[in-house]
Amino acid sequence: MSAVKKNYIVETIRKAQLSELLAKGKRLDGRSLEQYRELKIETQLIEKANASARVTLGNTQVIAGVKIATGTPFPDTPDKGLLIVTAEVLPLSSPYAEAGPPDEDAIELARVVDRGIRESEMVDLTELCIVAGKVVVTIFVDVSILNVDGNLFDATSFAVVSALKTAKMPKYVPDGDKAKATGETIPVPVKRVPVSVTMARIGNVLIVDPSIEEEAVMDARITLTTDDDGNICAGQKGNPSTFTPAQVMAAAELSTRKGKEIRKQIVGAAK
Amino acid sequence: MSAVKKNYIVETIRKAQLSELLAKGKRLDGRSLEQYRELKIETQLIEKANASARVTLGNTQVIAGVKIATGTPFPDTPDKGLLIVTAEVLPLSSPYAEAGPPDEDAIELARVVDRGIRESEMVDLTELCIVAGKVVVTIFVDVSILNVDGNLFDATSFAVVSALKTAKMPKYVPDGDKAKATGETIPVPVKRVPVSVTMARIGNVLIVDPSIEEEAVMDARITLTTDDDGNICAGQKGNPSTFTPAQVMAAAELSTRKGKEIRKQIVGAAK
Amino acid sequence: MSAVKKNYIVETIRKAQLSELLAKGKRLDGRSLEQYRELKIETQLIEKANASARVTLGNTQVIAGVKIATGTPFPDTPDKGLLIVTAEVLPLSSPYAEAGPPDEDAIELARVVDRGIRESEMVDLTELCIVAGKVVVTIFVDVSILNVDGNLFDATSFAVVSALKTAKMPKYVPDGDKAKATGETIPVPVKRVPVSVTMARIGNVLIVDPSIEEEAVMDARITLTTDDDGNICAGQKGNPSTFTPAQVMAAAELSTRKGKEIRKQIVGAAK
Amino acid sequence: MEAKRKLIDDKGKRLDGRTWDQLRPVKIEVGVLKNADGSAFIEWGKNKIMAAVYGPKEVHPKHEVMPDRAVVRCRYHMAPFSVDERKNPAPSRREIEISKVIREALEPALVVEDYPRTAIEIFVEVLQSDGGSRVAGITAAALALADAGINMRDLVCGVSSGIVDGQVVLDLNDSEDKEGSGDMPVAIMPNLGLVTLLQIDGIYTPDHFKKAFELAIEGGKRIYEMQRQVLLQKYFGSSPAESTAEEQE
Amino acid sequence: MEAKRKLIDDKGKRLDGRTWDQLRPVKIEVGVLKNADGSAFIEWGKNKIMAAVYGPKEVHPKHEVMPDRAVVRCRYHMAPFSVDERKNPAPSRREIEISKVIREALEPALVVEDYPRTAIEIFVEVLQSDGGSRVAGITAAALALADAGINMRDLVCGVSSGIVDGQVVLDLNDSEDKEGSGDMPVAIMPNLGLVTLLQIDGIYTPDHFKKAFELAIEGGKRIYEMQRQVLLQKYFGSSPAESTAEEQE
Amino acid sequence: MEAKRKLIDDKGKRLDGRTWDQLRPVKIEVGVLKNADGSAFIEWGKNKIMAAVYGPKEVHPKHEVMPDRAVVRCRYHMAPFSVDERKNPAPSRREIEISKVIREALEPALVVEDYPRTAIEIFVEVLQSDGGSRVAGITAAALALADAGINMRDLVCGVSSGIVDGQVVLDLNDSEDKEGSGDMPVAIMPNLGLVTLLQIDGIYTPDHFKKAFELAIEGGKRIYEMQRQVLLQKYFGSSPAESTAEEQE
Repeated sequence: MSAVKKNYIVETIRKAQLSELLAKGKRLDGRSLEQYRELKIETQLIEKANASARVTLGNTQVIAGVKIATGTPFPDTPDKGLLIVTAEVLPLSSPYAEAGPPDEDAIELARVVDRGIRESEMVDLTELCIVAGKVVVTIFVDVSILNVDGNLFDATSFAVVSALKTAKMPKYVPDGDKAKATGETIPVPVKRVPVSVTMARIGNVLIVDPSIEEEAVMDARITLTTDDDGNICAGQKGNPSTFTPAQVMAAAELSTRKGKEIRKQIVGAAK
Repeated sequence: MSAVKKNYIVETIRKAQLSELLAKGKRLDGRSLEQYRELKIETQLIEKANASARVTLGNTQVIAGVKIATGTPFPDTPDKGLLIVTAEVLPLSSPYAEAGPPDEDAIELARVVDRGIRESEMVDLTELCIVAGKVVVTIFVDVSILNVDGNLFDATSFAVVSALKTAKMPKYVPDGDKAKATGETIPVPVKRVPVSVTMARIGNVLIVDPSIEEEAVMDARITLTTDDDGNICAGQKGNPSTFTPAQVMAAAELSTRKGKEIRKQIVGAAK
Repeated sequence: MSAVKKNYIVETIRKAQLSELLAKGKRLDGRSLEQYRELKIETQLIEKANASARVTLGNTQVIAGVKIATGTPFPDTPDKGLLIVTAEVLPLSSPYAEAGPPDEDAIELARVVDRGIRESEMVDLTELCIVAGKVVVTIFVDVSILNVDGNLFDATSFAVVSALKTAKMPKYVPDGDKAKATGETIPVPVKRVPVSVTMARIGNVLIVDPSIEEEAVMDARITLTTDDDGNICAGQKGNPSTFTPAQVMAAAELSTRKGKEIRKQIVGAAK
Repeated sequence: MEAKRKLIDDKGKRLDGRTWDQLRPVKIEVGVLKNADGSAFIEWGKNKIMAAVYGPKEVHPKHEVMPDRAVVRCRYHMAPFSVDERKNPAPSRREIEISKVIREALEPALVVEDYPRTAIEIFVEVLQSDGGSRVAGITAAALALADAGINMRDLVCGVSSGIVDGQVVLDLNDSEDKEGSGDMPVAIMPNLGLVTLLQIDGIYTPDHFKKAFELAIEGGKRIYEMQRQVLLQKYFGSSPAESTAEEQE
Repeated sequence: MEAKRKLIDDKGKRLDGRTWDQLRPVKIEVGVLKNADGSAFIEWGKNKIMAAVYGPKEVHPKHEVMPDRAVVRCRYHMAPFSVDERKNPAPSRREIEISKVIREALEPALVVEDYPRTAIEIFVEVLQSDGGSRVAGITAAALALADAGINMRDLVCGVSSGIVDGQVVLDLNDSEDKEGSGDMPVAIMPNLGLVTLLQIDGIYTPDHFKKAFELAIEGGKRIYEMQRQVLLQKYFGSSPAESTAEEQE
Repeated sequence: MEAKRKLIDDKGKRLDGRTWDQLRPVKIEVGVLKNADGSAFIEWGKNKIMAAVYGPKEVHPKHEVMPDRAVVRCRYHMAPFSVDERKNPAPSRREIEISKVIREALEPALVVEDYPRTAIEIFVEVLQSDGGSRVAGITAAALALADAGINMRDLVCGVSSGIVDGQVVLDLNDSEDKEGSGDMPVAIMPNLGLVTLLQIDGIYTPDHFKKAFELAIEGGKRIYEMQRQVLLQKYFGSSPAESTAEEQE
């Protein structure tokens, strides 16, 4: 994020040190190349939200809150509810973060996480239709980044998915052209559990879950989201650098593999 | 306001000079500690507004205009009209004021004045309901600060209260779910006359109606608003400094006493 | 526009050189005082728009696009459609243009062009009324400035007028309080062809269609728009300088004369 | 749709009783704000406008400094309560354009070369708006500049002319501006005989154009006479500082 | 329109079972964020608030540097999911005002002269909001400042009092704040006996005012005792870093 | 709700008559804007996109200067009339994200070390939008960079592939993008064989993913051939400057 300020000399030294280690299959913090940092998922912290989840990934800490209301559908999808994901890198999360409207990094973060969820068809938006073209259920998932320590993409995605998986919403029925709440509460119609896996290329080596030190020296980044069936449903290459086609295919395979492991943890936490 | 730029050396000398005077119960401009500057209130200057008032307090000059229309009530107060107070410290009012959206000082000013009026229940908002939950009377009171010379809080409050006290509005009756103007004009339902009294602590001395020179060196500020019955209905401590509990209690007593005097002047001007 | 950055020394030399030439009735690029640069008008480039026109005036290049929809009329003109002109000086158009909301130059540009069209009654806005007070046709004409080389006022105006002259819109009929499209397409009701003529005063000489070099040294600018009958229907003096009354009258005569020539070209291009 | 009402009656009287070439009442006070370096308050018809000037003063931001002259800035702004429907306090596109044309109307009169590396800031605050607020604002701002002691080549004064019920008239009020068929605000430097602001709206035959333009210039000179009186009374007069000029026709 | 519900029952119990002078449960952790120089997380009733401090650090923009002291900045912000209706993430006028009063409540405790030419930045992020979020935020932020090692004259702690069903009560929750007739947040430097924040809403007779003000000060001292325990446990205690203080009454 | 229409017919023809691996018509002109240091105009299907480059130029604001390389900036923007419903001219979140990925797709090709302490600015203005506007923009912008004489390691070219009616297809148009089940824009440096942009939307089995990715790379190489022809004709050809390449399949 904007929360990473570059210092070229330190970076060059760091990168040499890191590359040496990586050549031996090791990382600064002792992890293997394909190992995530410790992942902790806590749900139902915010009673006033329809759902919430705090994700701690190493020292990266984010919290997602879900708010559900009724709204008007988009004209080109009159029979679908709305799902809106936002992310704010709070100024308390890093010495380099600044208050103000989201910058391009925060916008990319929210949009990539949103696409992973939307394209996987995690939430059946047609079940959120109350009166086609008139009123639908609107789900806001807002994420506050509390501490930046690398890999905000995955931490944010895990928080959003975990929150949605536990979210309850009022049951609405049509009342003419409007919505009426029945008083009942039902789960949000979750069909799948997409998992975001972010990888960094440093030299010729691909690692998962880059820490902030690794992000500072990485060449390129790739985030791939996979669904329960091992399909790829969203992806984004980042950073002003490149991948070989073979690296992309390796990343695809790696994301599917790691995705399976993490999905179990998310599903476990959402119980 | 932002309109006060600090110069430390000048300030220190000024403060010493002022403190010496204050110890003798005197002020730079010859006033006693509990004395306001000359207060002038003119109403009905702006024919296109539903009411208006220009307040001159020493060299501080502000003008308030009232505009009344119909609007939609807030969901949590479906049977109450809306009263919205804004303040703009115009760039022509001071060499330090700048054009642009209101800064934290202007926002605090408008909100403190607004609370004084709202909490005193000066205007009976339930009488502004036309059709509950659908349409209510909306009263905008916008204040333009024309010349900054200290104690904007009181000058602004006096202008808003004086304008509201003289405001006339169209009479509306329900017409289905909408409002229909009958053509008649009625007064805004004013029940009380809240009076804001702003005091400054300089050293151990409490003074009322600080001038801009006094504001530049004051330690802490407190604004207390009292109603016709001598109750305190709003208050705000300002500045990065402190009061002893005894000073707060003294300020409460002083605000009630000065409030009575000024109320007479406001009521007189509104005739 | 903001796209002109001044360099005083270069300007002074340039101005001396230019004034010498102008005294002989000549211009830097070989034109006569009352001669426009080559004008090229292309229409129907943007299939997704209701109309479009690209105008090339020397090296100045602008493109206008028309979008038509239904909207709500203004309360004080319930029986008139809306016509909204905007202009954006794209950052790719000049080394001095900057991305961001329109500055005072871009706002003046759009408003002067808009007035030329509105005041000439080019489009009969009453024919755009569908249900008085409820729903009317709204015409947006957005202009993107692609290359700045002087006289944006005329290039923009020619593009807007040419686009409107070729614009087709859906036919709407009332459907209760709403609009229903019949499926037919009809021309926008164009009644006149206003032509903007911009002149610059450099010393005592009046020239038409100033290039960017001429704008950099000109004293004052005047834009006059005339209609098919030779009436003046809009005007704007620009730049912090002056005209004598006689110069204004000469400009009025010149604008009518040049307006006739250019009107033929616009009408020709719109066929 | 509905028939337009007549704005000039059979006897040539306008809605407010004026003849075609008569100005509305004008009242001007100079030096009305304490903090500003110069200020003036004008009431012109229903217009109530405060103008103030700060400067010459330091330029912020620094990169806008001009080495050989003063930077001139201008803000024309309408109070939320100045018009019939409450106005959003944020500057509209109209206010931004008018700020620019007012600046360009006043700057020719300022000897900006006398104040290199400084800024001169002009504020025009419309407390109540009627027809012709921009020319009223220019008229007041020119006095505020003089009151601030800025070196000037001439005063600047202005008035609108226009077309109402097919006739050329002077100094349109709000209804005439909105319901008439042409509005032409003009500002001049009266002693130098130069036009510093000209805007034209509406449809003018060449003949109407000439007549309206000349009428506005002539009217501007009458406004100048009032400006002159106000300054004389303020700086040399026996009457108090808040001396006023009321038009007598 | 509709009859107001009773907020205090016949036995003097409030909706959440508390007596008139009882605090809601409070739980505090210090040092919870890795990047911040100091941080604290407070749960107070349903309030869940994260406070963090960065500084002393370089001042940006440079022209805001103060030669003889630190600049203190504060941002109070509510997460979109922190309230019943989703909140727009852009700062509201209310958040801007509260940011200011929190800064002015904390700054008196900071020895800003010890840090010339630097900035101290205080962030209060409300993850869930209940009555009294500003005093809870001040209480947490004071601990974050201490955790950051900033020199302080005293801690700052706060609590609201108010009027509910005609009675003076301590520490209003959300319903009491909204449905009650008075809310008075107060912050103090407990050892110095000085008031650093005071806001008053509602209608207070002189007698009620005195009683409510004194109750808030007395309640503030109880909050201070919890702050002290948390710091003791964090820096000298045997219990782990995330030691907490739970109120026992 | 409603049944989806078929996007590929029984004979394997797409709505616009293309086969699964066929590109839409592409037409490119280089050097079309006078002020820009480099420019290119591309028509690709219904896309009409202007790209322009300014630089190397001075960096503003100064604190963004990089001592050992050029700063690269990029703005992707859509004209209000470029889409079916008029678009607000302010940059949307989508445009901000695409500006970033385009910059990151082009920067690897630039020898930024050759231009320390400067800025290179890339503008992509979509005058009419169709499927694949970001890859069309990258293709045009790479030519504008070459036209500006910026040192480059390779050109950059791009094309989308995707899934339509369960089949992998090349170069989705607007309907295929919106109604299909997957869209994968890819940009490459064709001579170096490196991927500089990759975005994936939709659901891809591992097999579909491989096939679509390889198809996009192969398609990119065909786009590169057109870029090469345009540059050859522009700089060495006998045909006029506005030489064009029209795809022949």
